Amino acid sequence: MTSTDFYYITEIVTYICLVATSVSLILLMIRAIKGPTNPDRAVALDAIGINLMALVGLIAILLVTTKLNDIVLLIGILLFIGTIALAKFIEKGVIIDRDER
Amino acid sequence: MEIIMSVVAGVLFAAGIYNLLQKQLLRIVIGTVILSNGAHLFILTMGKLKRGAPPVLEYGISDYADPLPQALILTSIVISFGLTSLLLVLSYRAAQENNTDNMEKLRGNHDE
Amino acid sequence: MMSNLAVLPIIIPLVSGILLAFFHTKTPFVRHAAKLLSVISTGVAAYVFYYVVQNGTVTLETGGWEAPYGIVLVADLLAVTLVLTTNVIGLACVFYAPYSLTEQKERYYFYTFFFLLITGVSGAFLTGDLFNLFVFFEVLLMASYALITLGGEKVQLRESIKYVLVNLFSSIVFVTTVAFLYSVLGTVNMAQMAERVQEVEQQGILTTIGILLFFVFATKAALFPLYYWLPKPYTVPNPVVSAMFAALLTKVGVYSIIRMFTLVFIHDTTVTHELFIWIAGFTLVFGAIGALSTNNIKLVIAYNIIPAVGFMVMGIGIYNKTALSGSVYYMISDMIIKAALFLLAGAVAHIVGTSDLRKMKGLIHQLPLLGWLLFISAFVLAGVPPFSGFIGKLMIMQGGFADGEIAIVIIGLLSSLLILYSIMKIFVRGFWGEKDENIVIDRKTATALTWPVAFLVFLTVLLGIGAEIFYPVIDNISNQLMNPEIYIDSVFKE
Amino acid sequence: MPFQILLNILIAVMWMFMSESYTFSTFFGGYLIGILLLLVLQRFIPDAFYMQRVVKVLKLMLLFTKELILSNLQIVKLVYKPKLDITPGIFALPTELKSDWEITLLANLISLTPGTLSIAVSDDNSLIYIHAMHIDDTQESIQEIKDSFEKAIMEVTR
Amino acid sequence: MLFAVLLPLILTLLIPFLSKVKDKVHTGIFVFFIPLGIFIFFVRFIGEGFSPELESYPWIPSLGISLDFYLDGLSLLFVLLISGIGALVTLYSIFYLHKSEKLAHFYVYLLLFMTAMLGVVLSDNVYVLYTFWELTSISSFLLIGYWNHREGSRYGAMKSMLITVFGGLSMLGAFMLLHVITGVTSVQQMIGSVDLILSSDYLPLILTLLLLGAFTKSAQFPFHIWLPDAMEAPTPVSAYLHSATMVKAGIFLVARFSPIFHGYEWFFIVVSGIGIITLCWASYMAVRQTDLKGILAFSTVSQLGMIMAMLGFGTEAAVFAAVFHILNHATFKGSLFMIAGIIDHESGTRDIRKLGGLMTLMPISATLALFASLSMAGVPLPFLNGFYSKELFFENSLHIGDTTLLIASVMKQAIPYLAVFGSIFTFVYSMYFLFGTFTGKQKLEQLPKKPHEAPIGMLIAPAILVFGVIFIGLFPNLFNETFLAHAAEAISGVKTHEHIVYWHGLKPAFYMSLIVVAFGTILYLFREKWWNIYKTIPGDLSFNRVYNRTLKGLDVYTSKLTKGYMNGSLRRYTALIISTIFIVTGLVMAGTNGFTFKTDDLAPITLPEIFVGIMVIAGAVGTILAKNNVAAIIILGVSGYGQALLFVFYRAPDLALTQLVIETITVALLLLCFHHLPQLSRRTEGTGFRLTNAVIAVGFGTLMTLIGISAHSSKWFATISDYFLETSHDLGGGDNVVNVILVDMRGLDTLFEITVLGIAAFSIYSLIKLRSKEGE
Amino acid sequence: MTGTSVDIFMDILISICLLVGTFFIFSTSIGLLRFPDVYTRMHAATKASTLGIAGIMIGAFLFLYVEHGIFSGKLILGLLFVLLTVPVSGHMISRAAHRSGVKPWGDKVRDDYTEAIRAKENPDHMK
Ligand code: NA
Ligand code: NA
Repeated sequence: MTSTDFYYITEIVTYICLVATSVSLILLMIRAIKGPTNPDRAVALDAIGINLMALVGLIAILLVTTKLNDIVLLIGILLFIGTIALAKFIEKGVIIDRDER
Repeated sequence: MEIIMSVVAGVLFAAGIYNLLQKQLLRIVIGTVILSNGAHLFILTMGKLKRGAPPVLEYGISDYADPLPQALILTSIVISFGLTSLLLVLSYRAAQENNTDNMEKLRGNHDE
Repeated sequence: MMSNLAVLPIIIPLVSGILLAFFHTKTPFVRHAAKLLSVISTGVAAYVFYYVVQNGTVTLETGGWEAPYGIVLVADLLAVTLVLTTNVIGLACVFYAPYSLTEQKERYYFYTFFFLLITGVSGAFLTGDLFNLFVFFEVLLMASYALITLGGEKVQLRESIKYVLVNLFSSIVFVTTVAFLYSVLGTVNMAQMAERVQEVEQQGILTTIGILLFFVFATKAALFPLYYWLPKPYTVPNPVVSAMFAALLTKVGVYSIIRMFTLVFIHDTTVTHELFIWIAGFTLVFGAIGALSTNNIKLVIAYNIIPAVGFMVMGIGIYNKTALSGSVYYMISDMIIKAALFLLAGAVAHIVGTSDLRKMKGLIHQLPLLGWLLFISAFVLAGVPPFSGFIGKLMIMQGGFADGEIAIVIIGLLSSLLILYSIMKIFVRGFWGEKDENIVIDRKTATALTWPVAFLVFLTVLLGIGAEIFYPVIDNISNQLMNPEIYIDSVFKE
Repeated sequence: MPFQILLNILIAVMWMFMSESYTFSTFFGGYLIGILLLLVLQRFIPDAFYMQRVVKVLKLMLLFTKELILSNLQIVKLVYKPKLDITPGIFALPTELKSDWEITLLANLISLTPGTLSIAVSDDNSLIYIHAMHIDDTQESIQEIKDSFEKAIMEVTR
Repeated sequence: MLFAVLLPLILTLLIPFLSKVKDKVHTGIFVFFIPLGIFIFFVRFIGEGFSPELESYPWIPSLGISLDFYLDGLSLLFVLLISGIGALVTLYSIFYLHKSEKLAHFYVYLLLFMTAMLGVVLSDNVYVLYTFWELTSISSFLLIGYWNHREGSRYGAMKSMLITVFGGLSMLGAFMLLHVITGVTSVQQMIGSVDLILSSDYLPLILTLLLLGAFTKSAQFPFHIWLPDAMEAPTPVSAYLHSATMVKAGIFLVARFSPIFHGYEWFFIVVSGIGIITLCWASYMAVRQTDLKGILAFSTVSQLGMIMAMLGFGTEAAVFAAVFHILNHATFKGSLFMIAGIIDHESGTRDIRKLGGLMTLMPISATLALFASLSMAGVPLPFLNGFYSKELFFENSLHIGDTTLLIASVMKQAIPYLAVFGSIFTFVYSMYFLFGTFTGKQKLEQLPKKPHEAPIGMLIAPAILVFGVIFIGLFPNLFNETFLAHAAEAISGVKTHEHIVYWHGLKPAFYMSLIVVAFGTILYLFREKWWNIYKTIPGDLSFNRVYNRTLKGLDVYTSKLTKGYMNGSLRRYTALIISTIFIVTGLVMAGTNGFTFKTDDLAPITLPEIFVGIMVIAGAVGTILAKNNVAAIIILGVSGYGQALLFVFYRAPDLALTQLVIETITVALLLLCFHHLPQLSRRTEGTGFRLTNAVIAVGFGTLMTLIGISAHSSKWFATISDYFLETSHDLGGGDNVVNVILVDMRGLDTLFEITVLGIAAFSIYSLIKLRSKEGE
Repeated sequence: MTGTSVDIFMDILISICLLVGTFFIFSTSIGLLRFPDVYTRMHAATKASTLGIAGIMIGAFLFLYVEHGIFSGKLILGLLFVLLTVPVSGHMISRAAHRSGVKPWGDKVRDDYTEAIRAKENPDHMK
């Protein structure tokens, strides 16, 4: 085995990870849609953000580029700001915003 | 892949339109956001997808993705954002003044 | 002819708008500055018009990037004519505005929005790039959103939201269509599109995209059955805003239809242009019916926009030189007269305090000049000679008869009658009759509001009686429209 | 301490200027040099050398990493256990920590440790409400947290 | 001639100054000299050696519109009528209208009308003819609405305007068709191209459109309904426009175009048919009127019908008779109108039921009325011009040319009987008018004013006209050669030498006249016995009612229809707009085989992107399923993030960055805006609602997908992007091509994109800051 | 060549990092789906995802650095940021959930927090 073969193995592994992560993304999507409460969705959003970061990292491996690093960082920042804002909003929104009827 | 992305964009259009046809202002605004997402996806798809590197020139690489659709989308995204913001504030004010966020109640009289 | 002149009609109002934003709190200054800037802008537009008449189409490759790669501005005769008309109407509106608007609205950037609207409209006329056309559409639409909501009254907010949403939708379809065209033709430059369309063998998809694009413009132009959004929202903002909208916005739609369907999509006119004729027919009928349906004078005028557009599109659908000349002539005439009518209806509503026809009578005793201007306008609209409306309609209908499109011409004639009736109703019910002593007239305001209207109406009379003076220009325009290679050559010369 | 950090960064930036290279690695190198300089000049600086505290922070981080891995494993175990083997509940943890900083840190650390998740802090900062996967082990958890994290934080901050 | 036509127009500009002196001098006195001058100018053309003249001035030559004035016998006849009667009417008006009225308006309108009418009869260019034609309608509208504080005036003005402009527009249609077919705009040149016209497929259409113009203007059945209501105009106007001149414009039009159509049998059928029906119906209806001017109005309609019918007969003799009657009608009807005006002026009413026995109080008027009425009735007396033309009418009704069509032959048989029928009622209403006013019992107590004879000045004009009645009656052949024959020649193309005699011998026409007198007398005497018939005919079937209902219907139904679909519902509007685009574009796509599908140039399909695509879709659809707003917003954000990820996949990092930022801000804004608004409406959509939404949405989405796929499958050209990649570094000075495109190559886009943002910002600011008072 | 063995070692290391990270990320999702209420889900989200993101970020960092000599500090920065913020986010959301009235799942629920709030709102019914 040469390193090139291993290089391909890395690529295959990356690809597998990519697929798994995108599947996981869909699972989270289900949670985001199903809720049933908005905090549930916020949690899902949080996790989706993490998954997005992971995906971009994986794509960066596949494309062998650093041009996506900004995106990773940005997602991290936005995710934090977004979650905090969302949490604040949910907390202050006195109405219990449940789905039942 | 372009076929699939066309379908995705089409579904975005459908979902956007469905929301556009709702009664509640918020849903309508959401509809416009989805619609513009669909449009942007279409623009991207209409260049060729996934060929070459990101269009940032680098020594030794000669194959790049089509930069023009990206530039057009960037322009369009920014414009859409401006529109959405205005629309949001407008809906907020309209709902506030008329004391309803139900567009079906915002019909008005023919002759007034 | 390559010259920076092509960009001036866009830049001057843009700079004006930005400048005026800085001084927005100094209302008296801004008012006068706006008038001055408007005069300058009109002067420049007139010069560019003159220059193009003398020297032929002027193009400008912006940023020095050669066409079709960069954005090219194409000041052909049609574009500069419309730009000039736009500025002239703007001139009338800017003199009308101070008397019609509250100082509050003037303070909140009215003049900025006003100039940016003109920027967008001029840009839309001048650009030779389809995506750039989209951008200019957005500029003018955004300015129009700003103007239509300015003031934030209950009804205004309610109606403008409909206006915004429908236009937003059509903008989204617009940009998507640009993408489709880019995919098929590999370019967004209109001249190159025109060239390439000629070389295409399988044209079905082009026709389809063309129709989609047509609907985008048809929504803006308020054609049947897409005009629903227009009438009501046009009555809610200040009349000066309505006047600008009526004169300019729908016409940008019509202009775009003319441009795209004489330059690019001329490969299958049996489908496209025949469809236009049908649509024009329904537009004429339903628009005229709408105009008869109400007692709100502003709404009557607003509905009248629709059949006028029907006429223009009828000319495009007939697609011969005579009819196109007619469409262009009618468009110019209609821009002016619609602005005049909205200013007029606005003046009446402002002075009387209502736009409900049932609450007016005998106004001729107090507002004789306005009354007679309305009277003349009715005939301009109906296309009665010797006013400008006649010349346009005559050429359109002659073109129609020449091509055997009998039914549409007859519909056109009948709708003219209904249009006349709708305006005459205002004259007879509102202006004739016993003097209403309850109405107290502020002479100064009334006079100030009347002159811009008189100016515009005078122009339409001039356009009619002096048609021979303007005809060579129109003839030249339709000649260019019927021969797209002239446009293409002016973009890719030498 | 902030003064020292600032100084350190300044040194790093100076280093970048001097070596005319503006990359992260140059900065990093400059920073190391700064630490060295500060170490040498320790006694001229009124405050205690901040690296000492950094070491404590590192210790805390190590602890935290260990707990993190453990908690990750635990939660994965719960996730894949065919039967949902949890008895969740909320309990209150009394804490001696006072400043907002400390409390926040503690709350965050709690969240990253196995089976617990901080939900809220009482208004007087004396209690941290914690959601536990196994409410039955409450007492254990409290003790664990107090022994490990609370102590470690106090070491860093006091 | 141009000067003659424009003279009245020029004077209108002076009227405002002239009317300044109205306290001293009646404005009408200045005006009087205009028609008089024109009359004198043209009267010198009368003579045996007259030959047509053409005068041309360019106006809009590019469109074939030029001021061509053509003076032939026909136009001469009309010019003299217009100026002659015009002068008399002006004279009459000086006494009729008091100085306190708005005389400036009145005379401006009147002069406008004179110009218009002269223009109509003199123009050889069809478009100029049309211009003047509409101007007659407009000035007529203004004159009818002269006393516009009266409801009736406004109603009558609008009615006449609508009907005559309708006719005008359809006439314009005919003109345009003629222009397109012949390529010329001159009537005389069109007559030269008669073969082209007669062989055109559009011939029936042209005839219909042209005749609609003529019939509406000349108040032919069933368009006659505007004329009685036009009687709201001041009496001089009725005498002038609505009896002597404007209503004859339709006659003129038919006459003018007769040379083109007279070989076309349908011309005969329609023109004669409508003419004779008009004659019968209007004369029948005239008897029912109670207003003096109403009787005269219907009388005018019926006389116009008679002239029209004769033009339709088309024989040279009939045409001559028509011309002769145009002249005669102007004399007796003009004078009768003026007398009706005098009665109104002096007694304060025109209601014949309140009038009676005025002969003793107004002897001169009564005498004038006597002659004029008897002439109108066609009483066989040798000094009444009306008798001569009536006799010619009967004569010609018996000698209609050969016919080939069945319907034409049937008509040919029926016309003489109808002619007699109409004439009987003509006789009846003439007697009714005359005796009802001047004889019988005086009912002075019912009159607003105490009647007495009119001032002498007011009597001059009718007296002159009655003098004309008698003069022509005594010398019926005086103008034949010099004047009428030229007119007839212009119509029929043949110079006719008709010699009019009082006694023809015992010919059918004579018996017809006898029958008319006999039956007319009987019907008049026993009128009370049969008047009830009007309750069944026309009964409810009045054409006025049709008109009123139509207008009412226009008001009501346009309103109903428009309110029906323009209901202000945004949902309705967008649904309709989107469905239309979907259906039509879909049909076009299907019809042009627009769908193409090629798979040879596609990127490989990879799973992660599909999953992310599914996520984006799920998010978009999820916003619909989400029951609460916050959920919808969150899900929207997720979908937008997914989209950003797609951008990452497809090598668009800049896009992804922008998308992420903007999506986040959008979500935040959405939350913010709707946080401040309580959730007011609960969602209560039914299945139908959702189904409609779904159908439209899915339809449009599918369409866009299909077009997208086809567009992608139809990449026929190299894109211009290659150029950007090649030149970005060297010419654009940057390696990030997207950035170079944005800031340099398409910098204009970016500049205005920023402008859009700027406007949005200012607008948002003013939306938030500037609030109306009413909201608070 | 020694370089090769180092490369192979690095490749394996990277692959392990990625796989481990992905495993934890995937587990997060499963947890989010499986767990019964927002608090328990929060456990999954705050815990498993940290290790997950760490695995992938480190993997990506190593890959770019080792294989291609690209030093992408932003990846590490992003990772650190996430490690710092995830628990904060979790805390914020669960507090919000609790305050907006989401009840914890379970048969025999002990909920000190709710009781404390109740006690504060109605001092009379204090235990
Ligand atoms: Na528009
Ligand atoms: Na055609």
